[in-house]
Amino acid sequence: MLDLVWLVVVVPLVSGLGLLVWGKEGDRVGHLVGTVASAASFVIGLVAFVQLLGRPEDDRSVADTLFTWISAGPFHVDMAYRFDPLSALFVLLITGVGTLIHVYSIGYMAHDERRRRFFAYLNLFVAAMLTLVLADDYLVLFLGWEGVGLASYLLIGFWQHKPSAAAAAKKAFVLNRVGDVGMALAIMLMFAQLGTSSIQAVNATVAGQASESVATALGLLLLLGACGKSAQVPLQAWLLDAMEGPTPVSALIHAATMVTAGVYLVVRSNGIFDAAPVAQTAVVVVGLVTLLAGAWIGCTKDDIKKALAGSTMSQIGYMMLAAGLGPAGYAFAIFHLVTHGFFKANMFLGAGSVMHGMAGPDGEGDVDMRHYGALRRAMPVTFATFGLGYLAIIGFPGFSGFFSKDKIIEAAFGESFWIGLAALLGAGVTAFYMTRLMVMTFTSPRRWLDDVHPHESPRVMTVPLVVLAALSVLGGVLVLGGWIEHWLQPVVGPSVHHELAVPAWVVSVVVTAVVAVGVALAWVTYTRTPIAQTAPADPDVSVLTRAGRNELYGNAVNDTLVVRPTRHLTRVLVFLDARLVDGLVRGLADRLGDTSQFLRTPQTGYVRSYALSILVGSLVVVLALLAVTLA
Amino acid sequence: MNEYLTLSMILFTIGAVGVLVRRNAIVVFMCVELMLNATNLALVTFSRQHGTLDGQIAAFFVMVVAAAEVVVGLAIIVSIYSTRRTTSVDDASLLKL
Amino acid sequence: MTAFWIVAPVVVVAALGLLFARKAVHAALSVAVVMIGLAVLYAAQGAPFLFAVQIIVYTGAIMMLFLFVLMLVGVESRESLTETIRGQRLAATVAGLGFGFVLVTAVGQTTLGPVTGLRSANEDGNVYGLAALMFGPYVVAMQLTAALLVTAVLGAMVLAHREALTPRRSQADIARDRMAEYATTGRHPGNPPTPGVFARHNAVDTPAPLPDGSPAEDSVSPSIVARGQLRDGFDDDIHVVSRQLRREDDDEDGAVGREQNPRRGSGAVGRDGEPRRGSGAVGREDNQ
Amino acid sequence: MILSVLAATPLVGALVVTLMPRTAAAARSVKVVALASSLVALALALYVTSQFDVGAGGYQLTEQHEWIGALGVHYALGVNGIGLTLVLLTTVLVPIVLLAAWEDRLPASRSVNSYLAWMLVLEALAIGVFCATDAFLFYVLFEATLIPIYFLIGSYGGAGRTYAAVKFLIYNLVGGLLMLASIVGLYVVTARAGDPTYLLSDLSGLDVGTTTERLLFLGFMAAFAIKAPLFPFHTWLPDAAGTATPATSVLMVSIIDKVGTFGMLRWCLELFPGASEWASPVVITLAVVSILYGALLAIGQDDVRRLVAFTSVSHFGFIILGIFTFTHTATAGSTLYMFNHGLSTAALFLVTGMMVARRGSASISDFGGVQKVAPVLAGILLLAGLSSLSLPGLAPFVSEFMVLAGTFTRSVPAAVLATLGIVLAALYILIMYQRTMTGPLQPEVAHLRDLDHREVAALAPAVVLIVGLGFFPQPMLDLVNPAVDEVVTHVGVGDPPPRTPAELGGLTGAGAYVPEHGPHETEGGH
Repeated sequence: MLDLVWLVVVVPLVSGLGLLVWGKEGDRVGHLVGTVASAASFVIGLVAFVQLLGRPEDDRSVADTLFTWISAGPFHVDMAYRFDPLSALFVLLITGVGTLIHVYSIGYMAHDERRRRFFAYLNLFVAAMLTLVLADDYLVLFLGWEGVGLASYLLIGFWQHKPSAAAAAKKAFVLNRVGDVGMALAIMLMFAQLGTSSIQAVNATVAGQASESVATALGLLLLLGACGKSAQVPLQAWLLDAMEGPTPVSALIHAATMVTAGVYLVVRSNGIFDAAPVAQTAVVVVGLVTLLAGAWIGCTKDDIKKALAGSTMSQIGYMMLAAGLGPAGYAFAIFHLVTHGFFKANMFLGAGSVMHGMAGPDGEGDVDMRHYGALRRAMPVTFATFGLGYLAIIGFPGFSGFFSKDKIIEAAFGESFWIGLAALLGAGVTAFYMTRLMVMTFTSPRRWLDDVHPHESPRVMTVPLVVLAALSVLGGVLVLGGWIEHWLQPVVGPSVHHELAVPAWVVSVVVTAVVAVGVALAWVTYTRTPIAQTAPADPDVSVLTRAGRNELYGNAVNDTLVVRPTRHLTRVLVFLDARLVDGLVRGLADRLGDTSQFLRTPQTGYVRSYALSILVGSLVVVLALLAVTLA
Repeated sequence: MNEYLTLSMILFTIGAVGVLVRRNAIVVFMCVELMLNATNLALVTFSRQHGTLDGQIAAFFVMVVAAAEVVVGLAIIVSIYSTRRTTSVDDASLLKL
Repeated sequence: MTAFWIVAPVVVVAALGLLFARKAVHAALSVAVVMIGLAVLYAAQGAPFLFAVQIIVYTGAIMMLFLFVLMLVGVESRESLTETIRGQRLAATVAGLGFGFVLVTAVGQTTLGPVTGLRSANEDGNVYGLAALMFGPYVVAMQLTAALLVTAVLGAMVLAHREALTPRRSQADIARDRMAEYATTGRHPGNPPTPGVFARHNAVDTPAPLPDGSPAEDSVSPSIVARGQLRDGFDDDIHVVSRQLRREDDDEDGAVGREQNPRRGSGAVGRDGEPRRGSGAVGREDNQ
Repeated sequence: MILSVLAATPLVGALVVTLMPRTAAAARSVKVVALASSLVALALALYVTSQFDVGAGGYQLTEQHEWIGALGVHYALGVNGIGLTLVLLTTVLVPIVLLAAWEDRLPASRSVNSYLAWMLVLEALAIGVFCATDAFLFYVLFEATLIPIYFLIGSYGGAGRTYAAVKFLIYNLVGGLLMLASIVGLYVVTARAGDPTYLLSDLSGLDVGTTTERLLFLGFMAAFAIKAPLFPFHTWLPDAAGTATPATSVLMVSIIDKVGTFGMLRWCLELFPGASEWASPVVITLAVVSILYGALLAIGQDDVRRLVAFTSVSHFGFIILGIFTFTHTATAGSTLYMFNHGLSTAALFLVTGMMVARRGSASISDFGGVQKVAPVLAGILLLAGLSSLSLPGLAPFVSEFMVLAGTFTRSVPAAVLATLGIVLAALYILIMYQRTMTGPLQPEVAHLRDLDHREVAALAPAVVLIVGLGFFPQPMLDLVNPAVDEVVTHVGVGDPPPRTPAELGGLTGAGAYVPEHGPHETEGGH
């Protein structure tokens, strides 16, 4: 099966394309085909994973070239894939969570007339994401990278009739493109400096011989790409808008898989980052800033999906931070990525279930948490699974999040006290906003709108929730005995442990304490005073809340610095093109016309004038002849 | 010899000036005829000067061509007159645009 | 040379007439004079055939064509003397004088060799010489001019041709229209009577008498009536005719019928054959 | 001989179409005949490709007859990989265009016969231009292509077509006249050196003085820069494309404008390598400006056809950039880009044309929510748009990336600025898509028909090629590589070797590049 790993990409790809061109007849079974394709991919991935597991440690990497993609002169790119421990984990995550979300979507999208198309896009996404993680060449990775961007664009804008959805989709794509510029430039730099874009060769060479400046440049450019895809500051603005997409999309793409691609990229390019301390520092800074910014936003949003999206930003910030810590953090970054994939997908799907249950008479899901409350009883399964995800994300001891976050904070302290402190603070805030979310949604008194009748979602939606909840709880087993560090060692090298001033368990205790404080604070804040059905107006809330609601003014900054100048520039250029560039052309033509008009004045139309000029002309000729002869 | 040629030149000039100053298309045409005749005179004169008849032949051809020209020209004048009720060449000035 | 000095001034003066004559007919006449003068000069220079051709073609054909067109267009049309194009006359005069001066000077300054003369060329006669050239070296050119002439004729036909804008009216149409007009306006559908037919005078200014002897005024051109040139003394004629008739038949009918018949009675003239015979004889008599 | 036959086939088709009756009843058979002749041309082009020895390189299938002996002018045809690529593009696109133009509404009193005949004439001329190996013949055909386009725009376009047609004609004629001056100059130069000749093979080895070479180069370059079009000589294109029928726009932008970039590659670089290198800083600057300027202006357009025209300005910037960096990667990329841009722009022009024909307006603001009523139309528009913004997996990406990567090795600033173009590309396509296809359904477009089978059939080949060549561009690259290698070697600048070559031994997949023509100097040989 290891030789056929490429099938995990091809199966959903073929299914996706087939579903797209399949006519109306496909509507009846389209969703099933899509789900089966994703499940088949998962099975192939699982079998391959098991086979890989069975191999000796130093042989856990299968690489092959399918065909030569591009070859011209010195430029050579193979359509090559590599199935190694890192990509194997990702394949399982993507196809596993992906399949669950496919199943969930069968129920969630049951009443959408374009469900077949939705599943086609989901399949395409899975294929692109798998291409991304299996690629053995940066350009092939870029292919998947943009492929997931496209799928994300299509899925965010799936409900195209909503202008907000279409705008959000465009925004996501464009901001991703900004990151892609970095990616593309990085690959060009690889070609110029190293003559290849093969991931293995590049990392090996950069780690070995290339100058540090090259490594730094590559690192920073890749980081730019990662920022775009993973919604890290300063390219974070698209993620919250992306919640316009159907909730399964938010769960799969904007929580579990695609947005973590940036982390994958950094970890995959460990050779480059290890050789570029500056770039690593940049990664840490970006991670930290995003961690706190995301948490801040998460605290203020009343839209359940946006609150979760803020949380996603924040958690990816953790991963970035870990990835930026170098060998000390790579494995934990991936570990947190996996556990986050479980519990965040779980919670997003739970949120979708809530929205589904809270749908008003018009069928539109309600996302405002201020209209929720007391859903514990109305939607028990959702509450239970969501609660497990909640415990996982805040890092309740024993749950998966506890292990993964703990490890990262520990590594951060190992790097620097201040970084650790910031990460610790983030954990506290995470506990605060997640508790707030839980309280507002499930436990506080009901604040439902009229005509809303909350009900539990159908089985097809709750089963994936249960599975994901179980994974959220149990995900922590991966770290037992340092398994994940060991497993990833062939890819990211041996894990480095910094000696801390205090024993590791002290850190764990402190983290748990901080989390407890956050939970308590939120509990006190949101249970003591009743929650209003409408949010307090902006002037009535603190500056911090206002900033959080406005997503830390990221859109305003983009607007002021980029969008508006570009718009003005465009207008000016359109004007100049018509007046100056084309004006010169037309002006030249006009001057020629004027000259002709002037030269035309002797043309009176009177035949006698013409005759006169003929006579004068012949007189001149005769005189000239005379002059010539006589001279 | 020179006097014949001089006469020819004078007639030619008179014809040319006539074309320029007269406005009646028919008169203009006559002036053109005058110019042609002036050249004919010159041709006949040169024929005698050189002692060959080629000049006279040329004059003969000029006459034929002039006849053809007159036929067509007068037809044009008549058709212009029938549409515009005028024979003034100045009234037919649409050529400018 | 004498011929030249006699003819040349005439020709020049006639040519100048072309410039200054205000009436186109006068201009045409002066051109004719120039043509004839030139013909004489041709003859004087040993070109008798051209002399003939010049007179026949130019004076006879081309100038006649000009006159025809002049008549067609209107002999009366005079040219306004004010110049419409600013400076045209002055410029034309200056340019013309300059041109003439240059040409005349150039010719005057030129020294031509001894005149060869056409004696040898015209040995077999001028026409023979011309024919030998015309049907010899110049035969192609001659054919071409023939083609040119035919083309010119065709061109003139095309130019003179006018598209029929309305369907052609047949005789039946015309008759129907006339009857319709008669029904509405009462205008007589037949031809107006011709003047002078039954009168003692057959001149255009004499109205035709109706069978009752009264004059039919619409038999005369209205312009004559308007100018007051209608010939009177009609009654005298009646008397004379009556007398003659009485002498032959002793019949007084004419005077009675004149009062009985309406003036515009139709067919009155044709019904009675007698007066026609008489009037014809009388008219002829009267004319002589 | 086969090339002459290939070029003559559409011409014969045009003749037949012209002679057919101009009645409405015969219109269908007229179209069938036109389509059939273009398909025969396509078949012949494929046959030519099969006869072409891909590995051998050089000019093949050549034919040569003396034409004007006194001037050394020959009727000489031949193709190398680059020319063959464009011949293929031409012959592939014309049937697509004819099928898409099946129901074009022509202005009253214009017959479909002459419309199709002009298109076929244009195809024939284009094939001739791409095959000509004689500078004089090339010039004559180059100028002759103006005639069909002039009539196609001026007789069959929309409002303002006369202005656009005249502007197109005069603008391009000016360029052509400058080129004529250089053609005359070539005669003088070759006549002085011996026998006058215009054959590419004789000219490419010509040694002329630096100044002369530069002047001659400028004459050629002016014509090509206007044709391509390169900023600031682009203003005729939006006007022309904004009024022409979509079919005309495709023929003009996808095929005939390629003559500009093709001419740079074949005539400027091969005849005047020194001057090309001398001019490259300016040309590269203008190309980069074109990329960004075209993209920004595309964002600012409301007329969807003008938008597509400006995207082409941007894309031509990429192509020219690739040509004038003289690296193998970029030049091969540019050649491939010509092909890919032809496909992608054709799809974009045709699908927007179908949109415009349905709505009766080309203004973006007159659309909205069309996706709901015409999903297939929207899907193909999106795919064409995505190919225009060079999404990986679609054909233009490969070529665009090769251009950028090849440029990066020679000029980092140019590459970085050009790469910014990909963000702008995303903007202009997605804004257009967002405003026309998404959002609430506008009442004016509520009854828009979706694409019918004929339209889908017309667009399908382009779509399949765009996707297929995105993943498997190698057959095309194999075709162009030997030719590109010759050009690059001729100019003599070449690819700078990587500073720190990666050690590829033992690693799977990546193949090491071994230069076949000896080491290229980092600095040019001139």
